Amino acid sequence: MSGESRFLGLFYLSPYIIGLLIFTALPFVASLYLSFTNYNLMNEPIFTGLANYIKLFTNDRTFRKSLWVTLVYVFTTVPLKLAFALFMAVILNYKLKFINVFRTAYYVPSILGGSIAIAVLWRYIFADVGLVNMGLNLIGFEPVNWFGDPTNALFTITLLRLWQFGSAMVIFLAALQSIDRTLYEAAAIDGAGRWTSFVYITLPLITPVIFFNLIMQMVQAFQEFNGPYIITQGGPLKSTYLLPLYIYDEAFKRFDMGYASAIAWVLFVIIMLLTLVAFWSSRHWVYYAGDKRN
Amino acid sequence: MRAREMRSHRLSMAFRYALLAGVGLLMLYPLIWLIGASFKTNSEIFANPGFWPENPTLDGYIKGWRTSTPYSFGTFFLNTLWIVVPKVIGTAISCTAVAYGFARFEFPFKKLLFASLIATLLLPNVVTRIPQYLLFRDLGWLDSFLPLWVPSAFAGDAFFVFMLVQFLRAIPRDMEEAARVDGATTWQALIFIVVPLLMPALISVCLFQFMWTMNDFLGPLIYISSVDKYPVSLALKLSIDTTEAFEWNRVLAMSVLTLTPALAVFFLAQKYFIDGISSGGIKG
Amino acid sequence: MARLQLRNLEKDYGSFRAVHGINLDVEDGEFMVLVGPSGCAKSTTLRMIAGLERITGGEILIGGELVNDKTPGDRGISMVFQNYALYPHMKVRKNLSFSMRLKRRPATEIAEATQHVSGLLEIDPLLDRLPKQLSGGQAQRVAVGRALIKKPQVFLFDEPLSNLDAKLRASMRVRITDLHKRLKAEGQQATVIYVTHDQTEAMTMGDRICVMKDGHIMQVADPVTLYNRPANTFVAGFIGSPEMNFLDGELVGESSIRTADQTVELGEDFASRLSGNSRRAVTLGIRPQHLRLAAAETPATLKGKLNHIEFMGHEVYLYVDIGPKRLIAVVPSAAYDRSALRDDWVWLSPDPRGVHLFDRQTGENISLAV
Amino acid sequence: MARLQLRNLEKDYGSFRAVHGINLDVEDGEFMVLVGPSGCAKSTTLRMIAGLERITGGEILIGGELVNDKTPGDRGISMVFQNYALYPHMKVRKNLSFSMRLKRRPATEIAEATQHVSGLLEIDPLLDRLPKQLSGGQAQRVAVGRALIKKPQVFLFDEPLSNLDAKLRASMRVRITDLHKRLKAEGQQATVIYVTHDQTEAMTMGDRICVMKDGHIMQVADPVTLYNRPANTFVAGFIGSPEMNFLDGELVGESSIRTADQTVELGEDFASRLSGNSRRAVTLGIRPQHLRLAAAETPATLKGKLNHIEFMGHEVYLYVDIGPKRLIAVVPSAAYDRSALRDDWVWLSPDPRGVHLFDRQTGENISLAV
Amino acid sequence: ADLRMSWWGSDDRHLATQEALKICGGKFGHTIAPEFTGWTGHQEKVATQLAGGTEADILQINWPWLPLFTKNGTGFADLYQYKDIIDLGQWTKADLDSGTVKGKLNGIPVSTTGRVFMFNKTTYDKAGVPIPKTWDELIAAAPKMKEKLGKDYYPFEGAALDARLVVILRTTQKTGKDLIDPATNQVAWTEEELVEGLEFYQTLVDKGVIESWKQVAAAGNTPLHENQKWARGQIAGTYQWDSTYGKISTPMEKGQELVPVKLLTIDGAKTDGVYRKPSMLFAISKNSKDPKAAAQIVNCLLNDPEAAKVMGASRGIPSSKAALDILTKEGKIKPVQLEAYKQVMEPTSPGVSPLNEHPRVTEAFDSNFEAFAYGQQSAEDAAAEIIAGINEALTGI
Ligand SMILES: Nc1ncnc2c1ncn2[C@@H]1O[C@H](COP(=O)(O)OP(=O)(O)OP(=O)(O)O)[C@@H](O)[C@H]1O
Ligand SMILES: Nc1ncnc2c1ncn2[C@@H]1O[C@H](COP(=O)(O)OP(=O)(O)OP(=O)(O)O)[C@@H](O)[C@H]1O
Ligand SMILES: [Mg+2]
Ligand SMILES: [Mg+2]
Repeated sequence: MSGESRFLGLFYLSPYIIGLLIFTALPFVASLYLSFTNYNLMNEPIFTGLANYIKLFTNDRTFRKSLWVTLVYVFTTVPLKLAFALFMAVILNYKLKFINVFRTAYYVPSILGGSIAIAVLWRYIFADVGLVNMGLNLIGFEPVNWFGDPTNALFTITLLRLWQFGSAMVIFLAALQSIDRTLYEAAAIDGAGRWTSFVYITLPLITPVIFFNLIMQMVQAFQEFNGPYIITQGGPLKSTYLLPLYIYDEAFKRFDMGYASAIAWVLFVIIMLLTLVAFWSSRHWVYYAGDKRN
Repeated sequence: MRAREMRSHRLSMAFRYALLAGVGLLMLYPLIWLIGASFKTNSEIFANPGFWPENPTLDGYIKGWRTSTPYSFGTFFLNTLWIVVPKVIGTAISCTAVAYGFARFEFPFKKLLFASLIATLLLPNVVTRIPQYLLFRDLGWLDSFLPLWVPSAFAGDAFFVFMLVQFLRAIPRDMEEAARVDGATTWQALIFIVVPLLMPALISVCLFQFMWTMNDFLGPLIYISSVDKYPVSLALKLSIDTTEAFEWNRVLAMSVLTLTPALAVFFLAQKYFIDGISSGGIKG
Repeated sequence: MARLQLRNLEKDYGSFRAVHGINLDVEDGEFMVLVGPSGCAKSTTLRMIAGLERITGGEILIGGELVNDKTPGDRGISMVFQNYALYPHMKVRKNLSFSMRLKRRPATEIAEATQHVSGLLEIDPLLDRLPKQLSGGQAQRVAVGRALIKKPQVFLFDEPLSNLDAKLRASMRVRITDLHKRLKAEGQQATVIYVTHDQTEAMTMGDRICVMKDGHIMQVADPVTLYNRPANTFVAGFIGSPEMNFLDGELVGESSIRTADQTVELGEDFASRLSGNSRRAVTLGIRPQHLRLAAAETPATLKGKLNHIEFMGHEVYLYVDIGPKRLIAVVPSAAYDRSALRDDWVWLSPDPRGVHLFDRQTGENISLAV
Repeated sequence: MARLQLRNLEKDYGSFRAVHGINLDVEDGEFMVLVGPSGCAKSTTLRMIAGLERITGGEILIGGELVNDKTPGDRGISMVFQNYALYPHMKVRKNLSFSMRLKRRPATEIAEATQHVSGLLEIDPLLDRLPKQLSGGQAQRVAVGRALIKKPQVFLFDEPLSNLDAKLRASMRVRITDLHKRLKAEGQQATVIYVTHDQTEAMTMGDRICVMKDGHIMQVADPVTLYNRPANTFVAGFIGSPEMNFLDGELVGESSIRTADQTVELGEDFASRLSGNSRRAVTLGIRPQHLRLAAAETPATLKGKLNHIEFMGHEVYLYVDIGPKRLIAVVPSAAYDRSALRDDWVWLSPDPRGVHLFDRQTGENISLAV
Repeated sequence: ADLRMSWWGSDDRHLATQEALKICGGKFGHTIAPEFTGWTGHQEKVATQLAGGTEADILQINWPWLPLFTKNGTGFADLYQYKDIIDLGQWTKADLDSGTVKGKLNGIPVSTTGRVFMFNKTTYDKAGVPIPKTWDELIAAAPKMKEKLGKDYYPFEGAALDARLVVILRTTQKTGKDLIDPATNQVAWTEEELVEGLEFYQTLVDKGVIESWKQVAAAGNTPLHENQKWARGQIAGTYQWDSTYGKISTPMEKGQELVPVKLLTIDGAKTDGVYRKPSMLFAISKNSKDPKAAAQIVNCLLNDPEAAKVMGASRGIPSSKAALDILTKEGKIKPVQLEAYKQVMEPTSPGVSPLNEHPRVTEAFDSNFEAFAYGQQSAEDAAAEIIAGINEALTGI
């Protein structure tokens, strides 16, 4: 549109820019600096150059294990959760009686998010003699060692996060609401069934939001802390010792803030790279109706 | 409607409801357990895994409400309110404006600024916590609610900004253009056209911010030290010690109370997802 | 077989009844045009036929089969929407081929069909654009293309040409009728329901025309009948451009009508058409093309004041005030010699064959006998 | 003062140049109609004038003032969008009054203006509906109302009437011109730029008409001139309905033209119009209305085979094949006595006053002298 | 003066402390703003505040925090400087030493805690097994109990921390040395000694005395007080802090009786090996504006009869003689609590270094121990890595 100053956009961004300068930038840069120091919180940080990073890459088995576990976790949880949240959003998008009751019910796990009851409950459900195994038993399956077996424990955390699909679902739901109904009509006439119009109309039109959820779920998965913290504490055998847990332990259990910062910055770079890849790829699959016409 | 259609329609409806209810129960299980347990006596809570209390008691609620502080739980609710309300309002306003700026305008350094926005999402905040604390100490904001909501009022929650940007970019510009021709400034177009069209997303933003702030434990823990300023998230964990016995049923009872506003708000926000204003509402 | 039958079709929007139990039979291969004022429920009717709008009451049969319960995709129809409803995220090419891709036709067949249709509609250069990069008319052509490519049993068109320029509209008109005829010739009977506001389209394209008003059908007939023998004032006024002139009047004697303080004599031929009708309170209807400038006053003329002259290329529109009423007369440019000018008194002579009498209460045409 | 001037206006969409440096002056209070084939950049031009589309090159002046950098709201314009762009979340009433509410007019004034406009457009019963509850035509009327209520200096209309039925369109046409005149009479000069595909609208409404093609202006003139003295084949073909007939031919002698193996003699009057032009390769253009059925062959007739007859109420369209070319002739129903039928040989006599000659290369009209 | 005091705890402690603060404040004309939370997050909070120099004047700190927060003894005010104000005579030298870092008294022990054995008398009675006095009796109890009551009955439990402390106890008893030699700041045990300790743990598992580490994990590492098997008496013994008696006995089903008993023994033990430590300390911030006032309050809270009465046993049985006296006199301590306390205070011990609980040390121990318990490492390898790991950690500290 013409007539606007080139800087009008910056005016709308001003809260962000001010906030960035005052509240965000400094701690951000400070943590980067700290990653080059030895800092135990009680004393002034001591600059140690690349020492932290060298140790990290050459002499830290825990880091390697933790990074691997984190990657496995991210690459299983993100797709599963996205698919599940989208599936539920589509189902809950029907105009049914009491749909709002159902939606609320499905959001409950997310509301319970930080509640102390979660750890207790999750144990009830996935313990060796818990509900899930009782159920499996009923339909004739062997019970699964959900927490005790290092190969399963991580997936149990994944299940917890799947169960808390509410936020992603709500975002999908909001996106589904903004799709023009006539497009479904056109598709119906073109012979599309429910599934095909979902694939060809719904999915492409909510790609901006799928993309958003993808990025956010990825970021959140990379920063997953609460799940393993309250349920497995990283065990058994560090099989759920995700990097954020490691960072936290280094920072607030072992008080090596410098080293924690270094791990965090390595993690930052990894997420950044993946995010860049995602943004780059989005040009090919995300459709923005509201962007400039050319 | 024909009888056959009626019947198959009813069948598919019944199936849908059954499915929804079945899965819904799975989702609700913890809440039901929680509510049940909050009426149990302490010794029963872990001995009896069922929902139904053997000797239902209101003890948890009565004693839990009193708390081990000079204040009742009501005070903590009010404190939470004083954090949540400004934070949600501030977030909604600032994030909408910033998202609008990103989605609808071209300006110098746009890419860089957007990258900075995303970048702030990516760094685990464990390692920025101390520097941030020192910052607020120097601002003299410790032991006040300011550190808890002021950054949000400056669009500090990149998550929401990014989310609104994505939604905005999916909304066609026609209506805004019409408004501009009608004499609206960009600001007015934002308020009168964009905001209503963005409502479902905006409601989600408010909802999330509300829930997350209600649940936020670490922020208040670090920044609030006076007991009379504690929000519920802190108050809930006030009596949980590793070695000392504590009254589970009080904790659970208060947890139930804490969840109620979130549930109510979510339930009420429903209609914005149902009657969401569709961006292409005109048919021929 | 693609005969289309509507039986007591009804549609309510909440408490507002949009369609009042209409009945309509469209023969296999027939080209039916739906016309009527804005809001008269043309689109609603079309949408019900397509299966996009739930039917409040009545039945729809396609090829003799009840389709009330069928999905739009199963009805063997295709539709062009009034607002195009192009898939905004697909390039034009994909928009066109969507229905074929759904049916998993071979790629070559799809490419061929796309090529064919885009050539037909002159949109080949646009195949790789997104809908938002199209002009209004281009978008509409893509929408038409999307319907054509399906080769359905029944075509539904909702004002498909309204955004096209006259030239393109004319050629599209011919192409659509051609296509229709070609399909017919190939034995692939395609029934068409075509909503339009354009008189020319209605008159030239339709085998029959269905005139609607407020959710009721006013008359269904072939174009010539509709034009020459409108069933009521509504149809008479709606069909023909400029609109038919209406004058309230009274039948005096066999063939004389008194209106606006003048009496005009229409002759015996006219009287015979009335066949025994002796009602007095009538509405007189004369098409503008049936009024001529007379050189002088006769019993068969109406006197009026020339208010306004519009030059229309080959024709001239004369606006003449007869008492409080304004009539329009359309005369060939050649016949208008510019002798009469604004504010002059002129005499108009109606062609008796083009004069209609309507019951003033019911609006029914009472001059249709013979 | 609301004179509108476009100076070398250009617009690129990426590498595609949509507008090629056009120049146009619209006088204060003038009613300018923009016509041209679909995709010729009418909407783009309008959007640039409105300030919705950034200008790639050139200048726009409104009231003598450069507005390149002004916001749409500051240009004193109002616009009716081709796709309506109604605010989907506001009832019709709010849609109409939005601009006034922005200006904080008193409530009574707003109510009055809304009442007035909705009465004018016959949308009073719809005031409390949401846009999605409107029919296509109703939505379009609301869009028009939204523009009218602003009483701006410059009106921009992008095909405002294309979805209306003939009757409503006719009355809207009159209303818009009336409004324009009334404003003019009240000293409130309103300049109008009006995009349309409808010939009738273009011819009856415009003080002048601007014909565009592929982002170029082909001719700007008043309707009569445009019709009678088209500057080139494009304008000649675009204006007038049905389209002018074109035949490739050669000038033989003073006033004879050889085409399709026949020679037709056009008389001295015609020869004088050519004034010294002696180029041989020409395109002959004759409007369908300027062709008559002749009773017998003369030097001034063309022989052809009657292929197709269309009855159009008051007129009859005859499609006649002359060699490989098909011509259309429009004759009054009265003049067509049904003696000639399909596949008969007929003779057409062109009216020399209605015959144009165009340079076959450039398309320029070479018969405009005098 | 206006002071702040921070602590963690449960409801009882909160109420008692607030009240005591009012009393002490009143006595000296100070106002003390209480800042208390539950255990969760308290360490982060204190750490953050320490980093920012904004900690409360009086802090309740955890004993293992000493090497973290005050490595050189300069992290908190040196309380010896206020010995005029605080009556240090109420503590034993050993108590004061445990709060001293590099010659500076960084915190005064509030109470002492230690690990004791507690058995579910009801279950043992039902199984017809006497409550064990030696490790051998404990091991012998397993088959009998299983035979009598069922396969899922265990006379004892231990995984993670509990298992580590069992291994440490057993090895200490055998060697007479604590895990860490305070003189050299290195692991005091030889590899063979540790191997034996690890293998002893494995014996307990193999003999069905305790559930295996994996089994415990499979149940979700449920803490005892939330563990149904515990509540029902299927797990009939544990080795816990004496102070948790109330917490773990509460959820037990009606009629079950939990008794604290003497440390289990072995033949040829060099020491009882009790794991005893100050449960928490009171410290004064080095940034306090009025450390004297803070000292007055600390003294009052710990030694003043009136305050002590109010505080009761909300922080365990007080280390201050004066306080202990008044509580005993007033009968404010429950007999079982006293009994457990006796089990902590009476036995001998080589003295426990706070480094035992240094997070890097526990990390080195636990991760290898776990690998061993999961059968992924031999006892020898595990022992070698534990020792190497701890030594490395200790040199870094
Ligand atoms: N969703 C709706 N809710 C209420 N009324 C509606 C709804 N949709 C359409 N209508 C009304 O039903 C009537 C018929 O609408 P319809 O769209 O069929 O008209 P139409 O004949 O296609 O008109 P047009 O020529 O203007 O497109 C109109 O009065 C319209 O306002
Ligand atoms: N965003 C865009 N990107 C690329 N090309 C565009 C874009 N918008 C419009 N065009 C092209 O610019 C040309 C002019 O478009 P415009 O919409 O101005 O045409 P128009 O004259 O209004 O046509 P119509 O009568 O069909 O509405 C068309 O060829 C169109 O395809
Ligand atoms: Mg319609
Ligand atoms: Mg256009």
